[in-house]
Amino acid sequence: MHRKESGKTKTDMVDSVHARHLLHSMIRIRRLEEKCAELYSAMKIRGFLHLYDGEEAVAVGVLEALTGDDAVVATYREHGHALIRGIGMGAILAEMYGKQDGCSRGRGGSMHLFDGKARFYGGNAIVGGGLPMAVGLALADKMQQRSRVTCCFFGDGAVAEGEFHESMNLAALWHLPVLFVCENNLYAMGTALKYSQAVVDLATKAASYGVAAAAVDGMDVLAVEKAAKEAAEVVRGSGKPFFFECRTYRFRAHSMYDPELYRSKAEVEEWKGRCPIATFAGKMKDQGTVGDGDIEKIEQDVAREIDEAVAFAEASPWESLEDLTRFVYSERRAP
Amino acid sequence: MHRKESGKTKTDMVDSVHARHLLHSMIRIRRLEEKCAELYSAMKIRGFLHLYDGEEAVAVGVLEALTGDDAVVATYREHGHALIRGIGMGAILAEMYGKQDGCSRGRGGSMHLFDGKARFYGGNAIVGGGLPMAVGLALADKMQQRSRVTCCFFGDGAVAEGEFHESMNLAALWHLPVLFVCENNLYAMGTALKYSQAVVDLATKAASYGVAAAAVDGMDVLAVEKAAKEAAEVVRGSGKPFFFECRTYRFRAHSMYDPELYRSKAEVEEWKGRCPIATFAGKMKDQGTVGDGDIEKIEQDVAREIDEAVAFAEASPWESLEDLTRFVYSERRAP
Amino acid sequence: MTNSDKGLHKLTYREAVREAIREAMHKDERVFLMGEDVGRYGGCFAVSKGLLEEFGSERIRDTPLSESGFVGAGIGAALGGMRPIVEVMTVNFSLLAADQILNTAAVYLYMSGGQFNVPLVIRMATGGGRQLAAQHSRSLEGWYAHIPGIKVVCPATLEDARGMLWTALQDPDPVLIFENAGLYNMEGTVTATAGPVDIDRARVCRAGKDITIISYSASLHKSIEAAAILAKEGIEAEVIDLRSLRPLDEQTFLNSVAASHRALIVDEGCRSGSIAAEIAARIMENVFYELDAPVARLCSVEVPMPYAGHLEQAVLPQVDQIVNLVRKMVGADG
Amino acid sequence: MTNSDKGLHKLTYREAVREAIREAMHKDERVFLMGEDVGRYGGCFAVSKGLLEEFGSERIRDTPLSESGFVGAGIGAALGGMRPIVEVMTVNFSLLAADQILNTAAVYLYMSGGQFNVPLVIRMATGGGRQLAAQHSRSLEGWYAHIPGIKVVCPATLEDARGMLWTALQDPDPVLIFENAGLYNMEGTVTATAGPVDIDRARVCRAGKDITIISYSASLHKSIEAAAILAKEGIEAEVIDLRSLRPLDEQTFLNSVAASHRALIVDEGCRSGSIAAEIAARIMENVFYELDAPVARLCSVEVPMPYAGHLEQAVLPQVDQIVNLVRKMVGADG
Ligand SMILES: Cc1ncc(C[n+]2csc(CCOP(=O)(O)OP(=O)(O)O)c2C)c(N)n1
Ligand SMILES: Cc1ncc(C[n+]2csc(CCOP(=O)(O)OP(=O)(O)O)c2C)c(N)n1
Ligand SMILES: [Mg+2]
Ligand SMILES: [Mg+2]
Repeated sequence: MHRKESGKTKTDMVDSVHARHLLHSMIRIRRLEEKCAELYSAMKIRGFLHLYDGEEAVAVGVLEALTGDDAVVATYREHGHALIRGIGMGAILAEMYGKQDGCSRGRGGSMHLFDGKARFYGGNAIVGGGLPMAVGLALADKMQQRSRVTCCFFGDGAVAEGEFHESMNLAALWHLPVLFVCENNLYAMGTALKYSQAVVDLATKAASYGVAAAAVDGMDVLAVEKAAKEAAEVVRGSGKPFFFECRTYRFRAHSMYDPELYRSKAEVEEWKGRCPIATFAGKMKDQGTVGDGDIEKIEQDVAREIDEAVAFAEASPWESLEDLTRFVYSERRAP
Repeated sequence: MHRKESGKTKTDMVDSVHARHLLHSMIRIRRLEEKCAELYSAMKIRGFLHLYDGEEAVAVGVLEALTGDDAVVATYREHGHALIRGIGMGAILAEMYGKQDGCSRGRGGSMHLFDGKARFYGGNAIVGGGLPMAVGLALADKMQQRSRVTCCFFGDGAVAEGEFHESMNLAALWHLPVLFVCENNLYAMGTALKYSQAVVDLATKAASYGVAAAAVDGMDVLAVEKAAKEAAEVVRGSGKPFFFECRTYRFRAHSMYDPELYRSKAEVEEWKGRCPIATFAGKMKDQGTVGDGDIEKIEQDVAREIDEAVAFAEASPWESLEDLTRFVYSERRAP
Repeated sequence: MTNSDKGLHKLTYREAVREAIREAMHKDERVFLMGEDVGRYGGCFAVSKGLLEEFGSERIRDTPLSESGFVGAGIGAALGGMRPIVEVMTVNFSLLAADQILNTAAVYLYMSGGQFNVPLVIRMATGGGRQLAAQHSRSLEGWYAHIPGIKVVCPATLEDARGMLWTALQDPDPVLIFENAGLYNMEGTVTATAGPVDIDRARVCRAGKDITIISYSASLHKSIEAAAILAKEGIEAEVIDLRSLRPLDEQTFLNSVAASHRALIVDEGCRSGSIAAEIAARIMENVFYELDAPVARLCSVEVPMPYAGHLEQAVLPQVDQIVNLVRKMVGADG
Repeated sequence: MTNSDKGLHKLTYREAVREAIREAMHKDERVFLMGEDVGRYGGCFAVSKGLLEEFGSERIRDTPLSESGFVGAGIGAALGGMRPIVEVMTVNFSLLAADQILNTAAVYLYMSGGQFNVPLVIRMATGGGRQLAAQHSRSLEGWYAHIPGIKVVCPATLEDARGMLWTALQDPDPVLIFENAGLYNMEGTVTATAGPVDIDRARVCRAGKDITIISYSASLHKSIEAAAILAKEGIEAEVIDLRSLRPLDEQTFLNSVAASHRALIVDEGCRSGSIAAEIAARIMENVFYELDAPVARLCSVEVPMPYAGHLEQAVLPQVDQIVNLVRKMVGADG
């Protein structure tokens, strides 16, 4: 099935099964986000909603580099990460509905998806707030002699927070296996990177902590995957942190309230031209690795998955008011 | 008077008046600190007391680079800075006594010396806490088109705080005239630099903010003065920040409570051999720039100054209890 | 842009805050606004929309995500002779700057023996009710009011949204202004001459002899609504808007309670250790013998704020709860 | 090092905390201590002196000055299966970690719908009285007690200093332990078997029928001293040690006040919005009709802490003030 063309670089040599898998993953995210936007308009989803369109190659590529034992810490723009990490779409949508079958039992919403079994530590909506946690998860692994990676996603905006600095230093100083993944989409809300960083080449930040670093085109899923696997190997092999910058772009507004005054339509269109899904699909089709039929099937599967997820969310019951104060504290004593 | 010897480097070419001035300044600090230690044992001074012995060349050298218009932000180890900046020794000691004539009216103590006229903004005892303030003072200068420098002292320990990172970035991003002076005495309380920083060459931190930097032997007052003047010129000329690391050592314990378990006597002795006062005095004597008589006179002057300061502090009244709540808020409304 | 030369002036709370900022910027060139996304984005809640175009990026200053850094820079700028308005997007994020607020801004004047006052205004959005969950829904204005050295004000009305800013800027000491985000869309009118207001005094919004309802910010409006319902039943509630939580103008509510003999405090903060507790304690300390019933508190249920709408509404004080509580209290021995 | 096989055991509060840490480290290898200068320096207040030698630098972990970073790392380590004891040198510096404590530790279990509990213990020194001035003398335990999702305990006695740590470590949720630095040198005895204590219940330290004095931490000892003086005058004060400020065991003090009909709360926190206000409010809400006099509070004067000794002592509650207040209250209509 998989045709190897001469002259292709190594990253391009991907077999059809894997290509379809990557495409499927990215399309699942994209369609889910589209559905979320729709459900937001329908007022089924409320609160803040931060969509990931355009950045799919980052979550998909990076998460390919992890095993089930590894931990993931993400931000409020985490639907994609949660989904690819294995949280069911139904549980994700039910969460955004605020329903009992939501992956956070309706208490978290879009910004706070969690899953213990997937070692998915949220869904953190304080910018930079997840970084120290990732350091601690890695510290626990180190102290318990477990060889696991903690992968921490954060935005370009988070780099300005003091917690970025403290976390990088701690992870480097203590030799902790953290894969720091900076999703550099060039904006923190409406603040372009150049207005938030004196030095905009973020990967260079790692040097002052003695941390290995790499930057990658975050619109190219194969490039992300390859570099992430290398980075994860460094972390796994050395037990030390790695700073991994993915250069990407969000196609949509920051959240549903954002009138996007801070960037031009032309800029957005230009980046949309680099859509990670379309680009990858196009390339794979050119190579003959996937066909139109494959893509059609993926779309159908995803459409069905989404329909089922919506139905699941719709059908899920509301948490009883009697349980309002449940989980403020744990129900049992002995840890 | 001032003999220029051939073969001397430029920093060694200092005239006698200036040499005596520097020596006088450093000796004033040293003798004041010794008196403080004595008064602490006599329980005239209470609370925390952080002495500066061994680091005199830093405050003296750096403050030579400032004008009266510039601002100074310092830490809790700031007696020397306050003194050299022009706060009277009497007002400083009275402050440590907790008396009304203290430079902070007895409300601050050793860690919180202040003086409006000297533009001496404390006396800040939250490690790293003064850095954002320095950024703001410089911002005010910039916005009001004043060409002044804000000089901010902080320790090696402060570099690990998030506020260091945020402040460096803000100053660099906004082009603010801050002279960041890192007093690297190799320890933060009992934590050696290597246990607090993944990369111990602190001056390299500046690169990730695009900030100019220099490191200097902080035990050599002439070297500090020269480099500080150059640094201050860069700040003044460019309106941009500068990171200036002074490598020094504190001869005494961190505070009066510290049993110094974390470093060897031998290490301390070795550094004491590099005493900035003895070294400089020796060199100046060798060169014939100052004589034994000069030094004797300085010591006498300083001894008298200290006696007068102690007498002043002793004689100063206690703040009345009726004024306990004064200065929680300002007494007037219109700013 | 404004119609300030005409008599009454219709606008939203958001616009009232914006006009206050504009006016202050025009009146005093030392004033500037700094915070995350105040400029190019147009303000997280659109409060500062248009101001960048009017005043430029030096005075409408977008900051990086560095709460401690830019709040501290605000302190420094205030010390350096400017009159900064620092916007912390929401009170939740102010926790990253808690050290600067408490350990520097609040203590600088005192520690320096009266030498260095900090004329800094910090504005923050506060409050729950918009399904933003635990990390975005705190009401911490009462909590901050515990700290000596700062002032804490809570504009509930358009007049106050319009007027408190200038008063705060005239204050030589740090003032925290809490704007409940749920109020930004509230519409109303202010007089064209709306100007500085006294922020030291509470205000009796509605007179009544049967009970005193003490509130502020968003819950003030629920209290007023409840009072209207109660009035139809013949229960006359006096409603007080605290306006400032620090200093707390106790005289106004003590006088009222001394006359009505009953008090209910409505507060969106979590109950334990709330400003409502402080008010209850002061009432007891000062007019205990005037009380016909124990002072009651209606506060938020003590949970991290849940996302689901029905759960969130169950956390926050509601009009019907106020009505029921008052009915019970007044009925008790009235 | 210890004589724990003998019956009674003489030691200081500092040693009691140290023994608690040692024991926990021996009993459970997931336990480790992390904080500034806990290791090589020997602990800022010498609490952890000797532990580095005994347990090594992995488990007695010196941290850089990065409060937010290492408190957050404590949260992560707890989530990762460890049982960290994070030492924040003093409560003043905890403000740098306020975001991690409030916005992560306190809400994680709830936000995750019960999935992720955070078994983290944070120890901090608190309190004034040692002439350390405004940035080093805060008493914020009552302030933290406002926050749902965390527990706040204040060991006042050697038993509690010895016992509360293990109980806190057994708790699946974040527990903040506040050690008043003025108590570290306090000497006393504990039984060799001193072990975990119940941290959910207040304790009646001294029985008395005329008034209830409610206190905790350092001011408990002042209250007990005052009660002894009052006893000589025939006034029998019941003294209650709250021990835990969140959850607050109200039943113990409500029962006492219902019997004594008078209450005084002694608290080193600043008065406005203090835990003392909360207690006063609860007393009113629950046993109003049992009260013979308004509940009184003796708190710290609301100033940033001054350095000068005489000023500082004037800020803090004092024994003679307690005595005088009680005399007045009991005399009032007793
Ligand atoms: C500490 C903090 N400050 C401010 C905010 C409000 N806020 C939410 S997202 C955001 C921008 C973050 O940008 P970035 O880190 O680049 O992530 P992106 O949204 O681009 O994925 C801001 C300012 C917040 N949530 N937390
Ligand atoms: C935020 C904060 N954390 C902890 C402390 C306690 N503390 C006071 S000084 C100090 C060490 C600071 O070291 P460094 O910055 O190198 O300055 P040095 O004392 O060596 O001059 C520490 C940990 C503090 N004052 N502030
Ligand atoms: Mg971004
Ligand atoms: Mg140092």
